[in-house]
Amino acid sequence: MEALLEYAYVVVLLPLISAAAIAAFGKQLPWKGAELGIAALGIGWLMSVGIAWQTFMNSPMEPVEEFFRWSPLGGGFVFELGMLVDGLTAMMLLLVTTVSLMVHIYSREYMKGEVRFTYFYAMLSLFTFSMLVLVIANNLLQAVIGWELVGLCSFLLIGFYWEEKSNQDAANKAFLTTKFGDVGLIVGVIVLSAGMFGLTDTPFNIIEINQAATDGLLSTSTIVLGMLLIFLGCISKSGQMPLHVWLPDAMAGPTPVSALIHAATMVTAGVFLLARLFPVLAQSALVMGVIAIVGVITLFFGGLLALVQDDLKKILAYSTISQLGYMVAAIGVGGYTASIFHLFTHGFFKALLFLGAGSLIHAVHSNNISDMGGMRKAMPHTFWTFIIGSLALAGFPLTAGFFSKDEILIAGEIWAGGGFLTGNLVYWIGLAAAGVTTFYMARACFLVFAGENRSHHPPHESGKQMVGPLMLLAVLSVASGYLLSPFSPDQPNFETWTQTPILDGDAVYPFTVDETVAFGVQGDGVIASSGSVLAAEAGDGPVSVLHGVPSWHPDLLAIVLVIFSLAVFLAWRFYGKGLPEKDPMLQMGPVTRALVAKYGFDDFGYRYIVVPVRDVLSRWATTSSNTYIDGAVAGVGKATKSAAMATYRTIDQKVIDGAVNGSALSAAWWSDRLKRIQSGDVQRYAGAIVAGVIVLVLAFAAAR
Amino acid sequence: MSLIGPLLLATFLFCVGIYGIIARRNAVLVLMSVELMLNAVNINLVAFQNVLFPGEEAVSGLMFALFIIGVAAAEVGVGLAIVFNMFRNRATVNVDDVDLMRW
Amino acid sequence: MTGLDVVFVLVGLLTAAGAVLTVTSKNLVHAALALAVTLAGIAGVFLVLHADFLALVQLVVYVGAVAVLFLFGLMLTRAPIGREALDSQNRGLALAVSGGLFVVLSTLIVLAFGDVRVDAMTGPGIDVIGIAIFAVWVLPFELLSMLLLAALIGAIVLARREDGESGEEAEVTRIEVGDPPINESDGPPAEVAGDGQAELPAGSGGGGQA
Amino acid sequence: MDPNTAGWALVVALFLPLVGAGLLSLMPAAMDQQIRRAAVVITTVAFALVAVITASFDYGRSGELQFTTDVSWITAIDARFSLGMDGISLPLFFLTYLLPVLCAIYTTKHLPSPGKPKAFLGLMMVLQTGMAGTFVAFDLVLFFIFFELTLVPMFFMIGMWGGPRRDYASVKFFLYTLFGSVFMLVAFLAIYFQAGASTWSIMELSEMAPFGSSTFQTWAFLGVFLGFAIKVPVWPFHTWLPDAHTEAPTVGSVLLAGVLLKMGTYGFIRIGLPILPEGALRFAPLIGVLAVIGIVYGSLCCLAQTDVKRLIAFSSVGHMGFVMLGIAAMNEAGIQAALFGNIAHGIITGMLFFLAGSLHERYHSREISVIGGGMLTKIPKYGVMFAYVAIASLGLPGLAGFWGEFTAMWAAISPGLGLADSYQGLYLTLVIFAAIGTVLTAGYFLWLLQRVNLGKPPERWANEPLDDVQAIEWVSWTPLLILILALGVYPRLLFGVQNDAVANLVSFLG
Repeated sequence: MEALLEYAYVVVLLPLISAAAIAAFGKQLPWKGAELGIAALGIGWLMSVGIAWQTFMNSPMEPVEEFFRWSPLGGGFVFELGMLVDGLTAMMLLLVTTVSLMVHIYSREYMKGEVRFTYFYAMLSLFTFSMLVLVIANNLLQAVIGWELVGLCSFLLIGFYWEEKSNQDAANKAFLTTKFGDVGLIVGVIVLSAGMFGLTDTPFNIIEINQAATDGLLSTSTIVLGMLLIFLGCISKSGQMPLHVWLPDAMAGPTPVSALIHAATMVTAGVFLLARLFPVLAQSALVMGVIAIVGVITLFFGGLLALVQDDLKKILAYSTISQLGYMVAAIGVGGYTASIFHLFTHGFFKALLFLGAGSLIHAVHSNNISDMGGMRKAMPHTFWTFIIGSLALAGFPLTAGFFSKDEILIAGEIWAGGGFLTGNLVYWIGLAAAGVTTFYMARACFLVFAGENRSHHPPHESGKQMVGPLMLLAVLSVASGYLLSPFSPDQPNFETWTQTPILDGDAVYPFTVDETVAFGVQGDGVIASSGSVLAAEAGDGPVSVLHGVPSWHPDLLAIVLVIFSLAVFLAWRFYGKGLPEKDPMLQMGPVTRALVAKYGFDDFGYRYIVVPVRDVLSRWATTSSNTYIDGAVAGVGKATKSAAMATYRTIDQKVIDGAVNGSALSAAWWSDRLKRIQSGDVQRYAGAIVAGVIVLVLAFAAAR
Repeated sequence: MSLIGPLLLATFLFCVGIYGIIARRNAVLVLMSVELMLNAVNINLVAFQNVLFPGEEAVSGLMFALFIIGVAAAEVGVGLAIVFNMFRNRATVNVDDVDLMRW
Repeated sequence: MTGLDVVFVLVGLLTAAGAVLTVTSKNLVHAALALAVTLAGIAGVFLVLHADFLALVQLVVYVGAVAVLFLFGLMLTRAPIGREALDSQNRGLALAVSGGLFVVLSTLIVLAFGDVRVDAMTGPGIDVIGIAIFAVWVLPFELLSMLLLAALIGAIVLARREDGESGEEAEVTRIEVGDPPINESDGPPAEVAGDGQAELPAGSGGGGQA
Repeated sequence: MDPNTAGWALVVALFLPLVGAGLLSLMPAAMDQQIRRAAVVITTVAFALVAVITASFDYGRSGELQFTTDVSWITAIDARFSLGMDGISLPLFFLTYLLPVLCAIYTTKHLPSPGKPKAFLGLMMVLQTGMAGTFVAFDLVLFFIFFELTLVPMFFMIGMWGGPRRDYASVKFFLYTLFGSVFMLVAFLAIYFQAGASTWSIMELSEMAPFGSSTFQTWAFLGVFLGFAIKVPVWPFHTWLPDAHTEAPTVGSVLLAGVLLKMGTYGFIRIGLPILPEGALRFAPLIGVLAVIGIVYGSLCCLAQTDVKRLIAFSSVGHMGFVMLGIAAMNEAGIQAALFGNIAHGIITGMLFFLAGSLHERYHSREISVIGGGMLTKIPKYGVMFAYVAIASLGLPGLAGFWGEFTAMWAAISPGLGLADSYQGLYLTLVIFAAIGTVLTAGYFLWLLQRVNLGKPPERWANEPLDDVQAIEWVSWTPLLILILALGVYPRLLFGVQNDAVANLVSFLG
């Protein structure tokens, strides 16, 4: 088993081999290439399980790092191609291969009959490879490579139905929006590596960068600038506000793609990278503050957007944005474990939800929940698994989502206890957004499964190849949470698994009160430097991002339960009996009219809590997202185009080119005048020569 | 005797030659003017031979003058041939009629 | 003021007068004769400067050969006679630059060499010159002979008529000043016609071919 | 073949195309096909010899000159016939022999009017000798002669086989580049006299440097800069490029983008930097700024283009901007990046021009609106190839374009020779704008792909029989397609070869 870690790169290479093989001769195979992808991922999945087991049982363990000195880059620096296997990598390997395998199996039935079936499988495998390159990277440059390849694959898969203009636009939008973030990522990586010059000849090495940061060898400006720029990359890739706009549009791709890319794996790349560089970003309160605030904004406003959607996939897309906001916010409040734990569990249940949605769409040939209804009887397996996924997403107690989301909220609470306002923000807004999440998921579930069938096709349950993955993912959506739950406080658990030795040192969070006050993220009081509240709250040893043995938090449990019940209840009120004549989510009247329109005690909460949230904030959020932020992106595009046109027409063609032509013309003008000197009269020439001689003679005489 | 006598005479002949070259239309006359200039130079060379190598074995000045006479003879031969050719082709020996080199 | 000076002044004046006459004479033959006088005068100047051998060469080559050559040239070119025919419009320019140059040069010469004397001595003997030519200067001398040979051949080639070419034809085919260049497309047929005329006696078959 | 003694091999390889051009000219013009085949044979033989040279090159000493020839040539001005090759020259030299083979193969089937393969291929081989000589000449006079030798054949290639505005484009190309060369020649003379009027040897001058006053360095570098910057071309000297590329025949465009532009950046690296280090240092920030303006500006211009070939030509401006940014960094990594970017751009853009040429042959137009989309449906292999090369050009990791761009930005963040102290902020800004340039690059390439590749073919083409990639095109394109991937996956192929040579060169900078 020990040797398995040394061969972790095989997991990465398998999908690459299968992608190439599918592209080369997939069409000749009986399953059109699907079997190659499934086989490669199956082997990779088995290996990942082995690796995960190995790292989990031995946790906390030293990371295994192996690399080639792949190429010199000049100046004595070297680009390594290598792998870094620790708990975090193993966790991601497990997550990516699991979801990818499920999607591979599922797609065989879902995509049956598609013209580009083989191409689809090649792309799926290629995508998996790209993501694994990023995950296993031992250096930031390799991570950037994986990151960009992931972006390309996502472009190819979103634009899978490229005959339609809207799909092309969605693909371009996704690629370009994330590419814009990549500017930040690339420059950030460059800045960080520049900080490593003189310390090492492998300036991109993640472990060395982390070590240098915690040893205080990197200057503050390097850390702040580098990490903020890298965070810009995460904002775009992980769908944080305001660069989330591409994610809902990306639902134009086939549903399995949405499950694989836009829910479970690709969008988590940003969070993963933040986790990888956590020791670096933890050096600056400013960076953490910015991350936390962006995360909080996203988790809340992103979730609101889902309220008014009719397209099931878009509801899920917005929920993804919101959940990613949780993860990012958790990083920003020091909840390293909480963040990646949520990433882990979210990957399973969001994949489950998307695949479930795919199953539904496959059955009714429509994405809209208004075209569904009553699916509970027709599609029992889909129904149960979808409900489990929804419960996990909503954070219902004892599901995986509950444990991981609570970790985040507790991390916020601890951080707040350290005196940072962002901790409070994460805690309370996180709670509120959990309610929103519950509500829209409940709305979707009710509209889809309850009431009468509104579709134009007789619904039918999907086949085994689709239901099988749903079942497995449903199990994981519940079970994965118990890796870090109060039921099993013993080690090893998820925390020890993903812990790296560097995180256990004293050097994390070196910033002092003065600094944090200056950054304006300090709340009332207590320091976080070398003593303390963090430790006191966590109840163990030195300052750490880890908070020790998981324990019950009855107060939080109570609040969560209340919010959950409230949201589900509200959703049931609106949608429990099928699609209402006028969907309240779509009746965006002013607040006063809504007040008048509702009666009774139940309406009180509706009036004072739901209506402002639903009718004002959500609309505002939708509008701002679609009109302003989206419009700004489009506007920048248009402005760029017109600027390009203008630049080309005026500056390039007239001014610059004009200057070039002008010099030629003036030469011609002068030559036309000067040529008259060439009269052809030799005697005049002779006279001119003699005159010149006279002048020269005089000049030389004068010089004497 | 004074050196400036021959020198001034040479200068005068040279300048008269220049005048002839510029002022005369007939190509043969232009050639004659060229001969004047060459001879002016010869006078100079001989005069300086006397100044620089009085009674010595070195005869560079005379040698140069001799060579110039030889070259001048060749030049007259070729020059007149060119004039004949020009006359045959264009029925004129006027240099200002031959202005193919103008723009 | 020695006797030599007096002789030099006389010879010099003769030479200068001949030169002026050469470039101002209205009659071509007079100009050529004036040139001969000038060249002879220069031979005299050489004598005064103790260059006896050179003076002889001057007489033989210039007065004997070159001047006659010029006379032949004048005869063969049937040049018209008269001031307008002989002088171009550049007389003013010519006078200005030649006069200017003379003033400048003579001033400089007087300033530089005003006090240098050439005292009486004997020039190098013919034996010295002979040794110099065939010992020290033999290579340039041989090159000069090559040059003369080349000039001889060149003059013959230039002055000789093309086969079958007569004076009248030459006048017809000459290129007038300002004529457009012959059109390329017309080139080949004209050549063919020319060749035909060259091969056949004029007037016999040329018309038929054309 | 011993790289220390086999200088003859380099000489033979260098003049083989010239001799080949002479042989071609002896063949009767009527033997159309035979001429084309003979050209393939000649270029292949030359390439085979260069392949042997490449194989026997001593990579352990890639920093030193190998295959040297150094004989007296024009003694009156101390010019020597001095050839050699180090790790910097080798890849460019190799490319100079690879591309003509592919071009000759391509020409066996495709030659624009007025035909005349003898003249066309002969010119191409003369051009080849000129380009190859530029990369191995180690004497300034010899370098200059080879550098200028390329102008004439390219002028005729554009002027005779070009598009409708070929006269304008060829004259513009010729005059513009010649204009720069004049200043370069003056600068060379100034260098020669300033260094004691005893040698033109690039290596000796580099070792002597820095010499002359600070004023001399500035003016001499300005001259060298003008000569090379127009060739590269650096913004704002780029306007000849789109015209030349648009009008040039396909093979001309390929060689122009593939090798000819590289002579400019090679000159900067081989001559400008080591011989005039102080001048280069003074100009570096300016070069950096112009480079980045070129990147952003070129990309903006691309967005406005409607002609595929012109778009690709403008993209060259942007890509060469990255190369110049690497040079402006004045450190080892920067020069590595510039050289890598050079080769990568040569392969990728050369390939794009091949594709644009074939596009024109299929659709008889290069207007995006005329093509109207749907290539992936209509001619799928061609469409995939086009997408592959376009994506390589926009700098996707794993393909050749990435390394030049990323490494250039990476190098520019900490420029060498003390620039980091005085211009830190400027260079950071440059890097950020260069990175934004990559987004714009991605933008116009994706937009281009969307308009020509995706969607359904318009009606006028729907029933038109259009050839997918033909056999001859496969043969001439496959090597480039493989190189794009190979360099992207294994950058050591270039970085490793150049490493010692670049380190050696940077040591001259002080």
